Amino acid sequence: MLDYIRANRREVIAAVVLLVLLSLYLGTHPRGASTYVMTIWANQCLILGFAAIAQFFAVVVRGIDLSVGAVIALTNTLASHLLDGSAGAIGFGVVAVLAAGALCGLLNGLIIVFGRIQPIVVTLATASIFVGGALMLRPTPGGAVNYDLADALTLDIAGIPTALIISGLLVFAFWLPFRRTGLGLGLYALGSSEQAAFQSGINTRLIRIAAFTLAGLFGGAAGLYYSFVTTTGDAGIAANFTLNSIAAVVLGGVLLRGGVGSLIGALAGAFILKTIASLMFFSGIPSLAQPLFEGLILAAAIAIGGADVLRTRNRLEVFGR
Amino acid sequence: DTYRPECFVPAPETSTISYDAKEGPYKLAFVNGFAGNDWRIQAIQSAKAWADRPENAGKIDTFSIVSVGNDSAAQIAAIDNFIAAGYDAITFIAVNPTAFEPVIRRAERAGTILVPFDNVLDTDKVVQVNESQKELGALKAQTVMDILGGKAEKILMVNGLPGNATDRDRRLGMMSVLEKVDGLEIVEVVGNWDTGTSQKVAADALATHGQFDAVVSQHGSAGTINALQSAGHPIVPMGVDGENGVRMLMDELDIPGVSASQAPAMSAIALEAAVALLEGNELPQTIYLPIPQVKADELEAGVNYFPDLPKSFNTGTGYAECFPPFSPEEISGQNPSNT
Amino acid sequence: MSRTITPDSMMPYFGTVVLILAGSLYFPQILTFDYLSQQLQIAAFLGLLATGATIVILLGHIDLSVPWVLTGAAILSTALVGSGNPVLTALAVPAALAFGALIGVINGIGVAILRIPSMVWTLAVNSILLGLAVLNTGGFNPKGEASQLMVSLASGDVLGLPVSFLTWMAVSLAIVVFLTRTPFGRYLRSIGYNEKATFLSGVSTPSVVFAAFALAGMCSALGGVLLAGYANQAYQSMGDPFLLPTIAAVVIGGTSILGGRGGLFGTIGGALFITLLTSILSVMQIGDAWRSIVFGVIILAMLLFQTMRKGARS
Amino acid sequence: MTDPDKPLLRMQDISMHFGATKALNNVDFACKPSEIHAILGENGAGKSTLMKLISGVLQPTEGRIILDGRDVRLTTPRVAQNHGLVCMFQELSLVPDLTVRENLLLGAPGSGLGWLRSEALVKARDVLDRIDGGHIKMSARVSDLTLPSRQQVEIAKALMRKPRLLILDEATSALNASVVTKVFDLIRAERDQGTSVLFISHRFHEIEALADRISVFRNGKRVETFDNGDHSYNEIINMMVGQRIEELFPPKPPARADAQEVLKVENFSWDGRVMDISLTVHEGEIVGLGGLDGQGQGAFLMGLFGLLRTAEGKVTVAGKPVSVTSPKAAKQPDIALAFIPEDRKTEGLIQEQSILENLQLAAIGLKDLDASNPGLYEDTLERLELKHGGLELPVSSLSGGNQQKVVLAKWLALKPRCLLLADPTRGIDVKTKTQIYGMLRRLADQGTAILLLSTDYEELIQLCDETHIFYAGQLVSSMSGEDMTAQNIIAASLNVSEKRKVAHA
Ligand SMILES: Nc1ncnc2c1ncn2[C@@H]1O[C@H](COP(=O)(O)OP(=O)(O)OP(=O)(O)O)[C@@H](O)[C@H]1O
Ligand SMILES: Nc1ncnc2c1ncn2[C@@H]1O[C@H](COP(=O)(O)OP(=O)(O)OP(=O)(O)O)[C@@H](O)[C@H]1O
Ligand SMILES: [Mg+2]
Ligand SMILES: [Mg+2]
Repeated sequence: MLDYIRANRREVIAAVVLLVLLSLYLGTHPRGASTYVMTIWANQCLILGFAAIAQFFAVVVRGIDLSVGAVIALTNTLASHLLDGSAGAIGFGVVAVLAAGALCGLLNGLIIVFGRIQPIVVTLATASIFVGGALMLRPTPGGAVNYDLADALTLDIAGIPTALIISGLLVFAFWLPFRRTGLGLGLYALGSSEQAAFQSGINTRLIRIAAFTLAGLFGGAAGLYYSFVTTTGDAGIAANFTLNSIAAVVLGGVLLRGGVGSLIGALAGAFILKTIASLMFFSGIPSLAQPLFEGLILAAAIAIGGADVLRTRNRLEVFGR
Repeated sequence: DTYRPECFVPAPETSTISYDAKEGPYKLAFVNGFAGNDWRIQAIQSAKAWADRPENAGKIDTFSIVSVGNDSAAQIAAIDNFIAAGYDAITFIAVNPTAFEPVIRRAERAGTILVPFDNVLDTDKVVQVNESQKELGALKAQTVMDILGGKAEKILMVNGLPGNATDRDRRLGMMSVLEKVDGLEIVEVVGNWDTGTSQKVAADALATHGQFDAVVSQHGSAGTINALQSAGHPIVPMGVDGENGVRMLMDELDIPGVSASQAPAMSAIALEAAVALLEGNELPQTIYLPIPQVKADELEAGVNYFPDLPKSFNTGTGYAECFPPFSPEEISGQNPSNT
Repeated sequence: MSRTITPDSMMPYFGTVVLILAGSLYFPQILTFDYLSQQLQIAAFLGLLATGATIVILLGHIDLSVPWVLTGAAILSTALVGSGNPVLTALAVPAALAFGALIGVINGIGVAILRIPSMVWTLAVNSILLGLAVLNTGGFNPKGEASQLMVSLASGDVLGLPVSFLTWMAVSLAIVVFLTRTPFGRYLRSIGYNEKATFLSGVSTPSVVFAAFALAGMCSALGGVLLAGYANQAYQSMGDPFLLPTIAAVVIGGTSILGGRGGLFGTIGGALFITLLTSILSVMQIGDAWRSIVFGVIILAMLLFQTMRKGARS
Repeated sequence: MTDPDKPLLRMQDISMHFGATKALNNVDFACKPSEIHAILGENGAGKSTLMKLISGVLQPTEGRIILDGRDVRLTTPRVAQNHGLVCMFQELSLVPDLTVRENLLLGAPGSGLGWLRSEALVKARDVLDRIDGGHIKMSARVSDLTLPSRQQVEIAKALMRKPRLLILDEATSALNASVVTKVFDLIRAERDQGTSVLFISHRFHEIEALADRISVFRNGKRVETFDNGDHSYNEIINMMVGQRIEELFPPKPPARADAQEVLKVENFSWDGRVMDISLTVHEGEIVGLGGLDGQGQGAFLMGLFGLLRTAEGKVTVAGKPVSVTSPKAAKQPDIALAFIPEDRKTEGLIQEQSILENLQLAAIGLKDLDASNPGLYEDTLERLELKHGGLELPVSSLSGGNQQKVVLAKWLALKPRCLLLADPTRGIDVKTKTQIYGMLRRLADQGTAILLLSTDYEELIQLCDETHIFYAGQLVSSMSGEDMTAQNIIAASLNVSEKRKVAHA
């Protein structure tokens, strides 16, 4: 147990911070820990959660994806065209939206690998392209999403918020098995040491492309879930998500230098970030002081992860690799 | 007849809405979107100023304000939270006009009254407070065309933030007037509702298109005027927004035209409407507030603009038809009872 | 200095020339002195920010607090001028620069001492600054305006050349000298490549990081002062539109986002290119969607061209 | 298939050029089945490059690679591994953030992007156990392992892939003698089962003990291939360096009675990992620090250089007590310490920068020193005969030995009073070693205090005037003169020394 905590220290810190913040939130909420309150909370957490997972896949291979928000905007606007009508049409729509996200990621990956350009720079440029696409699909916000489907995915099942069930599925049905595949391992290897991965016989190009495709796919999932929560399409949502997704993965213990962290951490980081924002609702902090407090709590939460450094005895250790 | 129609002016062909009266005092909330721009800050301040006025303070049990950023999912969550916490009415500036159907249903079930304003919703199920954006656009365009005697060759139009419904409507309002002018060339640039950006794009337009007969602009018009000045452009009629700095420039430079704005004090009217509804009054579903406008020759320091206040201050401190406009001191929260 | 003029850093200059020529096919006015000097004036704002960003990127970091350092400096300087007190008015610009330096040092502390990735620490600092600005405006509403100095810095001209451009060039030159003639410049690049080895060579790397972020903060603050002078006022979120173009200008100028390689010469070209591209897309009145797409595609094309050129050579 | 005369692998007319550098020039090379074939050569002779060609990391500029009589194109390590060509690289191919198990599974045969198959782990575990790696846990993170443990894992990883041709490129450089013996047994066993082995080492006695045949490389060419035993040590050295090397180690001068104390350390402790170390270096002395890897001797050197927080103890340089809190403080003229870190590639040098920039990095910013004056470095570089294509080229264009010369020159420019060296000759060829030894001796004669950490006991015996052996953070034994024998050093390293037992009794 202690070994486990030590090995996954970052995730454990993230989980503790999340629990503290969540109990603060529920403690200040007049309604307390009810299904309704938990559902509201979980829904918006999960959107950022998907975005953070998208960012995680880019970061774990030592990249950064500045197009996460743009992919969300693009897929959200696409969803607002495709998620209404017959069951068949909606089913196709869901697949098409996810595929569109994956395609954006694939494009990023191909340019990064074959253009040999830094991911952060590539995605800075493609973000602009994707936002353009989103604006084309939805010059102004609008469109509709089937309410029944939206309700099914954003309310609760037997008192448990659907968003939490989805989060659980992501962890247990997707992530834990995925981590035991060659691809899952390859992502970490690539991010931790590209040379070692290459010399071990890993197809580093393929893995990097796959990582960015996964990033796109989860960006698409974020866009899709955003569509369910808001039942509409909006091209203007890109900017926030990108930076928040980066903050979220860092809060969740994912190292920006690659190779360390997990999808669980990314999810936890996203939940932390959204819980910080939710804290403001019933905190009683004067409205004009709220943004400052949000900023301060964010800085503090980030600094907790960094506090480790002050304990290192060897000055060289802080440099990492 | 609806309640206080001089203030809560019905939009053309709108329906009416009323709810069962509730006993006060009420729990009210204002859910803002982004906080980091002057207009929004002033809207928050206006809402607080309204709540601090003695005639309103007595009706209020709790008044909460939160800002959630440009994320409609977060805004939905905030509204849901206040519904869950048993608030009586929630006003908000919608981040996205079409995202609130499910929330409206949940509010209805919980008996919470929603009053969106400024960025309103594409719905007829709740009372919403706004100025007619199309009218606002049309007013500016019409005024300058009137000054020009209905004839013009080239006009500069500085638009707002792309992808935004308010921007769309204001532009459509302007176009509805300008399209009818024969042979008019309309040069459109995107100013993002931002003084610096407006100034840049206007400067570029001036450098490449030469002279214009008139200018119509959305928020950020001071930049447009600066650009005209530094390009040595002659004074032409302008339809501009209502920031303090714009009115100062207009008066100083004798620019003919009109300054018409979306007033941040609208946040107070929304609260007023929410309370009216809670008290059982009937209101129009869509309320079009009278557009606060000042023609160039009516500009007067200390009355409709304030040389002692920042240029980014929004002169729309209230709607005289509804209640006495706030004094700048009230808005800046200089009074001690300030939460 | 000669080392900073690499083929990569020449790219944006070629791009700029191509843009001007291609643009002039649609608008002959683009070739006029007025239009071009106006672009120089406007490019100075982005250019100053990009100058600061270059320093930080050479160091191997990134500064996402640019928008609200800019806004904060603008609010601070205009508030001081707005006080009407001549002493405070005279202090407006130095105070804004000091503010930028202070925030830079705070950025540096998070990055160099707490070892928090600059990408998130500066982001957090940015939101704290936003919070302060919101709180501050709510508090007392200073009457703000730009001083004569600020206005002439932003909008004046000398012999037909915009003062803002000359200021930008002067700042760039000063920093280039600083980077090439003092150990600081060498330390900066060395840290960008390999911080550990630099530290082991007996360099106080934290002080270099502080100084770099402080310099960058001062550049952002100066950008804010100029922008406030240009618009003759400060307003909230005046910096937000600058964040991503700033980074784009630096990388188009051939500076490696990983640190170490690159220089200010390329950044100047990058800022000119981005400014001109934005301007031409704007005056061509292309729809918003296409404007965004074309912008992305052109930047991508420039970057691909740079790597292809290298690929072809080796 | 196993016709002993038909080579398993043949390289024909192989050339490999990196820009202007001709790492390999028209090399013909063959490796027979079931043989242990040692490759010898100076630093930069092209050994690693050849191995990288065989293992698919690099593709030759020219030439053919023939496996089992058929031409093959080894485009990636994956392809090479599928052919049974497995390499244990000089720069380890372990991923630091993954666990041992995950590293072993990474790219293991049979597991693509899909489900990982862990059957082969049994073999890896067995190999680890057989080479004294029993203590290495499958769940340990590689970055937490010591360098020797990592090399053990690397060996297991290579053998787990059932190689037909196994390449060991300085694979045992960090292992101690007893483990090396076991590794050799294992390699012989593999050979006996039909595996061919290519073996690169700079430790001559290892080659003597293991190799069946030997190929010597020089300047990108194969000089000769012969059976082990056909040539004497001296002949082989001459083949390698193309000239005669008379003496590897410079003669030790007699101890001077009046020698001043240059560096004195008293009761140095840190974090429970270095305990109560006291030692003195006199003028003209080279003092060695020995012991198994990671016994605190490395940390001790770092501590002297101001790299350890909370270090305690008293340090006196040239009679003045000093307090060193950072490398910057350490290099100031009033203290004048210099530290040559163990990992020259990432700690000693900035690979992307030019040789000249690297040379200047420590000197710039120091008062009374003009870093841009080439005279500061010239002397050292000439003495060490730095081989380079121009000082403005990136330092990464140099081979390891030449990189080490740059690190030395960079610090010697500061005229340090005291030189701390962490295993400066690891992986360095004979000739370069000679030059470095000569250099160190000269510096000592000129009054520089030299503390030399080494894993090579030859070095301690032949070069040092006094040697201190570390065990578990403590200084367990100090010896000088006649006492310094291989037996004594090894015994002290394992903390079974006679002296110590006596002391305890
Ligand atoms: N990727 C590369 N780029 C440029 N030059 C290289 C590269 N790899 C090797 N070289 C050069 O090729 C030559 C041969 O290097 P190689 O690594 O094969 O030497 P080596 O015999 O393994 O030396 P050592 O004994 O130090 O391991 C050296 O001069 C080296 O500088
Ligand atoms: N992929 C590469 N890119 C650039 N340079 C390389 C590359 N691979 C090797 N080199 C350089 O080639 C040179 C020789 O390589 P090699 O790894 O054999 O060095 P070495 O002499 O064996 O080092 P050491 O003595 O530390 O073992 C080194 O300077 C190395 O940095
Ligand atoms: Mg080698
Ligand atoms: Mg070597």
